[in-house]
Amino acid sequence: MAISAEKKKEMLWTMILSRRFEDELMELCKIEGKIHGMMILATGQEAVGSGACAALAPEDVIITNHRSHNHLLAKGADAKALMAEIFCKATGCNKGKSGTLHLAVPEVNAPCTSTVVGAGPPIAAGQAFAQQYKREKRVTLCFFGDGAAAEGSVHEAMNLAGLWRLPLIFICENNVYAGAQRLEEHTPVADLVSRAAGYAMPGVIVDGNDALAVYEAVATAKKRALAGEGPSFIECKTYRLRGHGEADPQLYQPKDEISAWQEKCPIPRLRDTLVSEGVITAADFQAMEKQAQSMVEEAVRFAEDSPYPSPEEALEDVLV
Amino acid sequence: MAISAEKKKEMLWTMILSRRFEDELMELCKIEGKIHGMMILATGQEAVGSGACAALAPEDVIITNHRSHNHLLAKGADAKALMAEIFCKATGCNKGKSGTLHLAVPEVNAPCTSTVVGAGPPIAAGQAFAQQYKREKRVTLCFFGDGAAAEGSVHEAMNLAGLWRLPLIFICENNVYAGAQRLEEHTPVADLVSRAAGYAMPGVIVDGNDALAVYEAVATAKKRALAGEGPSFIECKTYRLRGHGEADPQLYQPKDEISAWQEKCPIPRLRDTLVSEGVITAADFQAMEKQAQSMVEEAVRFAEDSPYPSPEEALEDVLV
Amino acid sequence: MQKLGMGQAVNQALREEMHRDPGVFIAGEGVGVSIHPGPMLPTYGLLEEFGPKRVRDTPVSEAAIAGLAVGAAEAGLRPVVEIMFNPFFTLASDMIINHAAKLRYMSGGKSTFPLVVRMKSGAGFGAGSQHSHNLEAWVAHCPGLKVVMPGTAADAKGLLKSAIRDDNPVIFIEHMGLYFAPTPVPEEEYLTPIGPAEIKRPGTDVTVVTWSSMLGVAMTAAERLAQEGVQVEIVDLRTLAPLDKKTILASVAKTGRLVVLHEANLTGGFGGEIAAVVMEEGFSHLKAPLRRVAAPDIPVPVSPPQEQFYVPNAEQLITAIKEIL
Amino acid sequence: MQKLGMGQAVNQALREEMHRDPGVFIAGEGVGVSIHPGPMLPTYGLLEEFGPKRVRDTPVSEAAIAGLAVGAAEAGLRPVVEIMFNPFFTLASDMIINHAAKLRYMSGGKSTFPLVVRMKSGAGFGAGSQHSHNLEAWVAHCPGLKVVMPGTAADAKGLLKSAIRDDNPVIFIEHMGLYFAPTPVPEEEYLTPIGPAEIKRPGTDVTVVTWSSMLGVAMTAAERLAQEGVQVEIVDLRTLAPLDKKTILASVAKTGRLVVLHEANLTGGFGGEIAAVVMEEGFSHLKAPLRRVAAPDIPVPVSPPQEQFYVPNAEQLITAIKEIL
Ligand SMILES: Cc1ncc(C[n+]2csc(CCOP(=O)(O)OP(=O)(O)O)c2C)c(N)n1
Ligand SMILES: Cc1ncc(C[n+]2csc(CCOP(=O)(O)OP(=O)(O)O)c2C)c(N)n1
Ligand SMILES: [Mg+2]
Ligand SMILES: [Mg+2]
Repeated sequence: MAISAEKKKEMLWTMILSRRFEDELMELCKIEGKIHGMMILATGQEAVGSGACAALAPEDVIITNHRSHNHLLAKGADAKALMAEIFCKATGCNKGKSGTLHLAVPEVNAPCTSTVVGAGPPIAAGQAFAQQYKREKRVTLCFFGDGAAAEGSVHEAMNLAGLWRLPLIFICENNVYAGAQRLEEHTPVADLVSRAAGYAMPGVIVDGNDALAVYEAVATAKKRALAGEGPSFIECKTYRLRGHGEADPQLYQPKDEISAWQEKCPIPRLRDTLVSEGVITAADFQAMEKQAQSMVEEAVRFAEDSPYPSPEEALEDVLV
Repeated sequence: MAISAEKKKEMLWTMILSRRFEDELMELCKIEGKIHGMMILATGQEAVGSGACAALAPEDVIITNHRSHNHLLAKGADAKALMAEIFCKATGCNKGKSGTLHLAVPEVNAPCTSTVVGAGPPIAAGQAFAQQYKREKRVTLCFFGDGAAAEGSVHEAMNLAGLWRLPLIFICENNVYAGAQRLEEHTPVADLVSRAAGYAMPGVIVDGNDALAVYEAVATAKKRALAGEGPSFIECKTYRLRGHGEADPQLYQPKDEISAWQEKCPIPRLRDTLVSEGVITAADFQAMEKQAQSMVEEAVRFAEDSPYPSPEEALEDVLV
Repeated sequence: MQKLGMGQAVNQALREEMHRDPGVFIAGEGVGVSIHPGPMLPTYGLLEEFGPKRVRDTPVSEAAIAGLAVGAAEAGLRPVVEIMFNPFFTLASDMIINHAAKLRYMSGGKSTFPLVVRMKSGAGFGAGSQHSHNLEAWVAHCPGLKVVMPGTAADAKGLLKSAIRDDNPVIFIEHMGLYFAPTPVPEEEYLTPIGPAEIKRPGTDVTVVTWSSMLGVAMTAAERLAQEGVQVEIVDLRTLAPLDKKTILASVAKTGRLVVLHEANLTGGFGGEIAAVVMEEGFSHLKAPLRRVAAPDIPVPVSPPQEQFYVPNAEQLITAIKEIL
Repeated sequence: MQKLGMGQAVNQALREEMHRDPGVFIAGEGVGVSIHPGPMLPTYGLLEEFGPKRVRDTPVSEAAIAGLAVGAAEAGLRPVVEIMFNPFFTLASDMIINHAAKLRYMSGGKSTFPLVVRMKSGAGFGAGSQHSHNLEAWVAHCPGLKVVMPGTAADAKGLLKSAIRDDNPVIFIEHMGLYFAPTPVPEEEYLTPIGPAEIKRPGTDVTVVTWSSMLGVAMTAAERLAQEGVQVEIVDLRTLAPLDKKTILASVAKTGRLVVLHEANLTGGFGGEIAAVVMEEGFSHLKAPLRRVAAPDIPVPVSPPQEQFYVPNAEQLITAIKEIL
């Protein structure tokens, strides 16, 4: 599959941006009282969200989970509105009502985030159902983790999607851990894609640190979905370089495992490929990093300067 | 696998008994006010429960579902106590508190029946866990339907059982229908056993109208479980000859499909095999039918003669 | 006026709304092809009329059914999904409680979830506590949901039509005991608003607040007591959330006496909420202690004499009323 | 006396009971190896002490975790399973409500289900409404369950030990806000019985009925009011089911005034049950209207000023009390 230079640059850009965005969040978390709640980051996994979203059109829908920042930035969410929301400010994309964990960005067709592990797939099935019902030419893509694969809801959704041939792409982001439990401590299979056959859908394993490979798999799955052939299951093998959340000391992650995966970091990897292909120069990369830096700085400034919502506004937005 | 003549006769006997028992229930349902609640029968599927339970020891545990009579009789439950319970009488095995749908017969290691579709497997996992924990030499077998396979709980239980190598046998009784929905209307796969690989357990398809085949599959699975190798998945292909419940006019079941499966009825089939093998004579079979007839008559008499529990006793048995 | 069972009334509401709005679809286990193809039942004939695109039989997967509703509603459709029996709500409850009810809030008001979850409830069918367990108190305790429990066929029709047009998630609980008793339903189109309770019988001596099938029990008791000169005022809530405090309080202000009647288990039932509201805002009007008439705190038993014992009846209500007169 | 946070008290209870009875095991997501390996947390160090046979990290499968408990309990073990946060109870609720609570009844008393489900609850952590949502009213409405919500570390320890020894399913809800504030816990072994409420502060002017972390709010308010000469009696329920009506009624008989304080949403909260019980059985003692102080009817918001607004506080309680004095 020929991927355009533009798409390749887009992937690299959203990876750089989300890395910078999240590195900044990690720093901010160290400052007492800056950021409220648990901070869950996708450091090292950016190729999944960036590769997948690059293969989607703006009108395609994503449903994401607790580890959402990269997915949302890759889908085109505004960094300022996200940052302000993560700061729980009134100018956040959800008026401070979601915080970092439940970001809803319907304007880029990322209508909701659930932190209930495994809850995304049934909702994604509903979105894909609506697309099919309205005969739209768009698809839904759902991110979920290796841990989530153990939730019954995921299977119910896979069965429904397979049965009704919904235009739905299941992306299992297998980052080796579900909380502190390693894959082999929460499931007896090495490859979660082994579940796909049980729902009559194709399943592929891709190197989740290779954005181009993720892109290709998603593009293939999307074509299939649009052709009315139904859902696909893509297992992206990747690794959570940081702890589950910012406060996790990662005691259970072997140090050499972490460093081995650091070597496989998806950002330098795509950079090197694009440089060697002549798609970008080393200077272009530096410029992208700089741009990300300034965007994130601006976002933080915006967030910090914004007011909190008033306490009483908490009473709003419950019912229409 | 050599199956003893005794075991073969046991299977035939429990099939004859449960057919007679349930045929009688169907007749009783036609009499206004005799029997309370929905009557769910396993007519045509008896080879599954009878074959499976014959391969178990008394100390092995079964967890059954709404279509339980055959499973329980095959496990050795007392016909009188069951019948009285189905009549909701005080002498029933659960004092009239379960009725036909929730029969609990711990004395034969059939400790509970759930009519919540898909609820059996997680409970069975708990039973198997206890067996493993206590290092007992026994196993748990869980019956569930093709429809139940779509419930998330079933998958959670399969994952847990596979992960912990629990001594658990999953028997999926695929009788082509879940309520009024045919298999192809509730799942995209023809064989539910295709799910087993996703939980690292062996899966086999057996002719669910062949008691001997069911027996062999369960015996193999039990050996595996006792060897500490974990769970197995057995899909028994069979057919629901009657409607879902006694009031279902079966409008959605093609007439010729029903009659084709009537031809494959498991009882004459096993009878013919055993007669041709010289294990029984035609006269033995008639004697067994007669014995079943008198046992069921006695059970009905016992049930009819028994009193209802008092209203106030409804207040008992909530807490210990 | 036509006389319909509540199942037929629900059926008319579904049919009318599906004709009106192509975005309305129904989904659930056996909502199309059913093991009980009876014309008294809510989804009878809809598959034939609207086809399998809009009448979707689903696998036995309550979480997926509810998730389907949540996702499709956000995407602009108007799902009306069925959870077969109230106790199976447990299996759908994460999708309803943590998602349908909360995702709008967490989006800061950006998203809407116009969905209806229909559930059958009620004891009396010998089906036991895994099929019969009234859990309206669960949903009425959850901000972000509306909860409707009609006591008549006419209310069921008008309220379901309103529920389908409502932009919020609505839990719509039907009592199976009302499916088979035809009562008058207007022929012309009408909507019954979600929210207002209705005084189903005016009276001066005691207020009975009730909902769903217990309305009939209350009416029977009221008629009998009328013969003894006691005038019972019956407030049929119809909607538990939002709760029509005004009508309840006005009635108690008039009668000074309150009895709450519901089929759900006594302890922790929604009757407590009614009691609290009156004790907070109508205390000065109260002339006598509260009485609650509800099921005992046991699972629904199966045996006929015990199941009958479980369901609150007119005698119990009459006794309770007399205790506080 | 030792001073422990509630997490440590729970930890001691688990440790002691696991030593006492080899049939006790714990299971849940991260109960062994945890992303938060802190000594203030309930299951800290148990894996090291008891090994992986008895301290079972599970997949992320709440229904299976609860089903494991149901099956293993019937088979004679004493499972203590953890559902990480109260809102995830939804996912386990079928196993608990339709099985743990009902299977004994439906067996006619033949089977027992001696299991404990531990859950963390409480707002205040910026985690949002999918992690913070107090649903004790759900379980307290379900016959066949006991429901425990301690407000102090000492009660948590003694009640959890009783829960583990109880032959019934017990829902044990811990408030995370109490994990980190050390309070006195007796050194010697003790059991706190499930059932009895405790008067945590005697008083004569008004009764405050509360539970879990709101006990601290009530104590603060009572101290402040004492300075103004108002003597608040605080009834700490500790156990919601079975409910200790006697202690509540005796207190109201003395004070004539009732305020109920809980963190869960106001409408449909368990406060209604308290109100109803008092209105039924203590009406003649009541001198003033009820007040309930509870969270507003909204999902738990995330933004700090809004989350703070959500959680009931001493000022609100003081205002409520003064309104009815
Ligand atoms: C239903 C539910 N159970 C438990 C949790 C707590 N929890 C949050 S993230 C997580 C692990 C999820 O692992 P995985 O799906 O692999 O995603 P990852 O964190 O690795 O991205 C758990 C158990 C939750 N949020 N929801
Ligand atoms: C959770 C739940 N959902 C729905 C039902 C209603 N119901 C009872 S049996 C049944 C069909 C089950 O089909 P299957 O598992 O194939 O078993 P079979 O009836 O064919 O033996 C359904 C949907 C139920 N009892 N429980
Ligand atoms: Mg993971
Ligand atoms: Mg079936």
